[in-house]
Amino acid sequence: MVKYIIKRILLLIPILLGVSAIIFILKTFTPGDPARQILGNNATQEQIDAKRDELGLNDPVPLQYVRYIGGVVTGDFGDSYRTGEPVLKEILPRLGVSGIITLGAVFIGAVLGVLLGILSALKKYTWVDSLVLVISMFFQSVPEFVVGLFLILIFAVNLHILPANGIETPLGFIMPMLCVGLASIASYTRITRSSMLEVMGEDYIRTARAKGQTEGKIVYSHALRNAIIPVVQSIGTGLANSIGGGMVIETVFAVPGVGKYIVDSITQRNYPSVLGGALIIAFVLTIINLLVDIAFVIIDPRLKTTIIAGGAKRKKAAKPKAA
Amino acid sequence: MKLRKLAAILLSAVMVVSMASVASADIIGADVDAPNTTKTDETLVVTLASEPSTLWGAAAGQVENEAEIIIAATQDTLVKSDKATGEALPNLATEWEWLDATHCQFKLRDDVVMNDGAPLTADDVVFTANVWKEYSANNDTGRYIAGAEAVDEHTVVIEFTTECPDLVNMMSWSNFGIVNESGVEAAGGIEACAKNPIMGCGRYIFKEWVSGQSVTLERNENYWDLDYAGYFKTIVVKFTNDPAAREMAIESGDSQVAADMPVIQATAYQGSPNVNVVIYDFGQVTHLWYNMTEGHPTADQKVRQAIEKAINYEALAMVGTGGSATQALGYLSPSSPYYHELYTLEERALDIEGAKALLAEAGYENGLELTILGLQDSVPTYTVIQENLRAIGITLNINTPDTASFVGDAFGGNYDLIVVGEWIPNRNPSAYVFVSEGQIASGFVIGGPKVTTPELEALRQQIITEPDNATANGYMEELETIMKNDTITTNLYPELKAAVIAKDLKGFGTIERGFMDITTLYK
Amino acid sequence: MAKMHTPAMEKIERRNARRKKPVKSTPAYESWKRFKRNKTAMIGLVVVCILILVAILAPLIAPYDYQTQDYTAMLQKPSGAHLFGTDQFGRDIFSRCIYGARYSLVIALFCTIAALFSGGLLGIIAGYFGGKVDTIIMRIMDIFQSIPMIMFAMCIVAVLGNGIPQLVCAIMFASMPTMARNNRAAILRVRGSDYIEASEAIGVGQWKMILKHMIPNAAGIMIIFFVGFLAVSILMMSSMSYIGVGLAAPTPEWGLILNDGKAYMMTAPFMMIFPALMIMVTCFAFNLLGDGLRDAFDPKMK
Amino acid sequence: MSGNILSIKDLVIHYETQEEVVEAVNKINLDLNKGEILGLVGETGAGKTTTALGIMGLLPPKVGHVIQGNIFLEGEDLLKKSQREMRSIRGKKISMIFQDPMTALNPVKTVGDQIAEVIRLHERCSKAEALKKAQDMLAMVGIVPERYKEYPHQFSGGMKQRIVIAIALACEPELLIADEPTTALDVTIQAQILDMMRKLQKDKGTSMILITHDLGVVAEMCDHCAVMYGGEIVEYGTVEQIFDNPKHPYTKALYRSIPSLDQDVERLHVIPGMVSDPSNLPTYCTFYDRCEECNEECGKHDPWIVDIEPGHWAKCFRYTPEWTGTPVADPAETQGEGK
Repeated sequence: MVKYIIKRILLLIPILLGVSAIIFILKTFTPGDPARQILGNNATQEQIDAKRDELGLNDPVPLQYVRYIGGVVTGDFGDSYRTGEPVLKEILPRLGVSGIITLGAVFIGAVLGVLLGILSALKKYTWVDSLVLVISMFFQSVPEFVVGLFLILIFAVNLHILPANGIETPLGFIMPMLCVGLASIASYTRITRSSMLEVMGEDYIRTARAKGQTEGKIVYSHALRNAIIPVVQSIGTGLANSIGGGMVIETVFAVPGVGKYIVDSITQRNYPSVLGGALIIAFVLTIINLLVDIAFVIIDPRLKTTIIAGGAKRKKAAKPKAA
Repeated sequence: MKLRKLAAILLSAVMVVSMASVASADIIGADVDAPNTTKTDETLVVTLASEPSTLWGAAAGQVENEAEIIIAATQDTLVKSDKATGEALPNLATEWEWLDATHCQFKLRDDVVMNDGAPLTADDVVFTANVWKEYSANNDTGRYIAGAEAVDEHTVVIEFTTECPDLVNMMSWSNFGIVNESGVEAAGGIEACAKNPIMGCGRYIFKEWVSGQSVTLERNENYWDLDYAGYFKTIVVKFTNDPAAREMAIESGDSQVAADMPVIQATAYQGSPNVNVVIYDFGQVTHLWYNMTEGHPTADQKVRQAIEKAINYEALAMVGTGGSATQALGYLSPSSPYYHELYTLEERALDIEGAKALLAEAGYENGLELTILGLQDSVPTYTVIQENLRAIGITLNINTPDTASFVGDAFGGNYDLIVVGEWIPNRNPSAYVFVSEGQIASGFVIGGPKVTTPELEALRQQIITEPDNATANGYMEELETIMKNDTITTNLYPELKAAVIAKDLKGFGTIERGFMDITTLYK
Repeated sequence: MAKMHTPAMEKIERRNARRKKPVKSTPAYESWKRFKRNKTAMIGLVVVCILILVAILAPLIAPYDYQTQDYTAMLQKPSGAHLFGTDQFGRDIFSRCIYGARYSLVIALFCTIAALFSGGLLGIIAGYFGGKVDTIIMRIMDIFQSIPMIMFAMCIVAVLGNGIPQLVCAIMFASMPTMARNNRAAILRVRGSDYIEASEAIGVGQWKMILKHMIPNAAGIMIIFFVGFLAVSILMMSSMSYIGVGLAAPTPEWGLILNDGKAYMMTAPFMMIFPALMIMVTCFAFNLLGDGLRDAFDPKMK
Repeated sequence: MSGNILSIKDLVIHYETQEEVVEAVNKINLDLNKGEILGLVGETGAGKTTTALGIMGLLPPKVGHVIQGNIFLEGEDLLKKSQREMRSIRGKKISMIFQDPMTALNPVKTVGDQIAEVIRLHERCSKAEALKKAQDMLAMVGIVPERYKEYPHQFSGGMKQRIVIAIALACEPELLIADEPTTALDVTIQAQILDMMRKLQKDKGTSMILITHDLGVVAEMCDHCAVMYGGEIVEYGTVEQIFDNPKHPYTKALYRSIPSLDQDVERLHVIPGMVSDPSNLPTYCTFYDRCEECNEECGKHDPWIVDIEPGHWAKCFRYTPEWTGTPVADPAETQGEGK
């Protein structure tokens, strides 16, 4: 198992190199001079040139890239042009905020999605099925910020039960989670529905029925455990997409998340923060994908024996079988 | 049919909720209520548009709106400025006099105590002046400061780089807040003050800045001006980019003030019963500038005149100010002491045929393509101009990049048209910056014609250095008339600022450049 | 002719009597029959056809031109003259939404085609060749996935300015990882089947294999992603206008109209509700259509 | 009724879908004595599995309908029972083994859990006891008990079938229905499984219905044998009667198509024509089109059951007294020139 994890972690290195390389390339094409952004609009040309030298912006791009990667390896992501704080110190709390919202949203989306998926699979081609489809599709068909603004309108402005924006009180997390979660219900429902339909047709379900097992237990203990595997995969991608992509929601609800931090940094041409943010997201993504694969292995024993046990298990199984 | 019926019900429910809150509310201008007298333990929450990178602009050579609003509450300036006449009023300095063309002597109050307990002395002013000179050399804060020296405990002479009687008024700007050396050391030195500006002797003391979330200020109990009473014990400044979200925070009671709202959007919120909308003029007019460097069609005066004839000024003012003001007939705002009415309504009447004829004369019979540069919030006004020019055959491309590219393009003159306002509260050295030879040469002028004439430059110098206001006023009228005759710029409409405040809040005041004063609000 | 007559049999006999042409059963017809039975999918199909018609006939349907501003009729509520009311420039929102159909659908189509060819193609190649090629392509996709979509959009808009090609390009880069992953899964599902091994056995060339055998069979699943992505790209466009990297001002694209309306949400909600409604109906229709196609085409769904 | 555990009276089962109605089982009558093994033989599509599913009450919902008839298990009619009662019978009184062992077990649950599940369903006992009993069942079917913690994919096809049998026999049911248990296995494993099933059957005295299309298996295992064709039982009798003295033309044709080792024949004998379409069955004798010994009578109406000898009957006019009979050609020579 450890060997497998190490292999996956090593895979992280090419990804991080790739991400930083691409951003460096994009950086050279984007107009707007970071030095001017730091010094403000009325800095003189000499000051700007001095600043560019100080930041090493005039060096050839490959040299800057190598110096940056050298820093990253030692954990020094450089300082943000805008505030001078170390980039890590600014990103980590924001990563926490984005993480909480993403986890909450995926939880809402997955739980509701799976339940609705099972319901519509069991009641295939009935009005329940199409009603579930319509409801789950509704939130996926409306732009995120429209849902966000209407949620604020309803819960904060008219009902005064949730704060309109900001996360001083933990209540502030509820609406962003709801917004992102509701949008993802449709995909989880659809995936659960089709994989449930597939699993319910399998032979071992018929064997379970032949045992006299109740329909409810068959659905939850037999069918769901098999049907959940593709759902876990899409949960992984769901987590991955919303960690970095929460820009719109974080703007509407004024939440200091990673997505907004990176986009603000792009507007301010604050490249160390942009690079730091993207690398952190890449790192988190790889960890999420790894966790999803591990979850696979725990849920699906067929993988466990091939991946984790590797040598050990195979030796034992080869023992001569009883007649 | 079930599906469609379901969608229809859901949406009508939502519409009913938002329509219910439509009712009219009148416009309240700024600085109209009586000053506050009671002190309470309440907290005021103000939401601004974006988070500044530093809170002490003077030491970072930056001039960020949000930072100025906050620092104005925590630091006090030598003089205050009378909003109506633009005259300097005593504040930390009781009186002042010009010793010669560039030296001005200030007499300080002796009863002022800084936040760290030390009394205010002339040395503090000298220390602060040196900070301005050294750290803000390239913006208006430090550019005109040559030095300062203490004559005695409470008298200081400040030396300026240029001769300009109105420079004293400039001392009222929030960037000129006075601090003391011991206070700065206590805060951790000049660099650390950007994040922790506890020094100064303002009406409120800086408490804490949680990055990405809020800045907290607390009332300065031993503030020297006894007839000022801060109603709120604590002020929390939060940052929310989306104006709609800022406004809703007030309706839901999470915050009391949504500052710098786009005017168009603020007028829309007038309909809501549980908020008040404050829309006010701060003495700035929005101008349409033509890039007159050669290679741009707008270098030809006929093209500029054609554009001037095609614009529907009333409609533009309606859209630009959300219907709160009409078109501007002069370079400055009517509220300014140096206001001159240059245009008559007939001159500004819509003349499509005339415009087309001028274009034909200029050799653009079959149309012309121009680009107009601006930020995201100027899109509505640009759409009106675009439509007006379409009527005479000019296709106007609207280019609204993000801030960094905008600044690059604006400095580099990468545009044919640009709409920029100029704030001239008094005859300070950076008046009429767009036609100032020095500024254009420095290349750091956002917009403007990018060329000027020696005649305009000479007039500018006379305006700045002329001690007598009346004569200077004549020179200003002369300069503005030249700009009108050569169609160097077209005045559009008075730029307004707007804020949305809670229903029960009064005392909405402003500091320089129309930024709000968060210390004068009360219930 | 049956051993015993039951009511169910009579029902079927009556139906067969009414059926005029003989019952043919090609796989496509089979899927169409299953698709027809799915009511929601039919609704989706009908709405999509209406939208396409509206987009084509926009100049005829729209009462006003989408650009002309009428300063006497600013911010008017929905009325007889202006079905959806007017925006802050006095332009008729109903006409803008009608013209908007043209922009939104066309751009969505271009984005999807671009995404299909970029991400989709990579996915197919990764799926078919497997092994090292697969891991390399998938790792590149991971890299693209961790760079937020908005960053692509901003860089491209910053370099090339606001315009349709830039928007399509941005959405293409942003959607490449998901598109690749979906298509790879579709190919892998087809890859394992016997007829592929059979055709490999008789020595069919690799490219011919992909074009002739794999894509037609995986076409069913790819159509589902194609239609699904149409909805996603429309939503992406409106998010990008929200951030300010969407299209330039006068274009009547729904996302842009929606954003202009956001400012007037409290007092003139109709400015925001109708474009949001148009986006919702379109995405709804595409999603329902996609879902109906999935049930119809997915072999396992018999 | 005394000795027999199961008796089916005039059972008719149809599969009703949008497009067609399939008459899977048409009026079959069967009796099974306690402790005996009944072989159910017939080509695919003869209705064998449908009958079994009918007994178990596992017909696909909304599609499979029992039109008429009743199934008496120890005197009680299963068709009248509620879902809850049927659940208590399934796995306890009757249990079933399916054809393909590769997919019959849940891949994500351990083998021990899947056996213990049926025990805990029908007998009040704790999880530990159930697992203990599951290990005994594994030993009984010849698998090392310690492997109860492993997963189905770690067993071979034959081993999996043993586990399925363990599950079926865990609660010592009275009746075991085996639907082609060994078809998916290769011959050597098939013999092992059949021996084990017979040994278990003898020890426990469970009566069994063995569904197969392999006459060799029937000869080896069964006491009685029923030949099914087109949803009907065309011949029933003891294995000796059916093998020594087959009467119904279809049964005779079946024997002829068994390749015999001592005769070298260029072409194997094949029953001409195709199995009739179950959604369009004739009103007359279903085998009429392929029968070589029929006359016009057979083409007019459906034959009834004729007793040939005690305990042995066939559904064919040939053995009715009125049979005017066409010349009885020796089936061996008339090679394929049928009606």
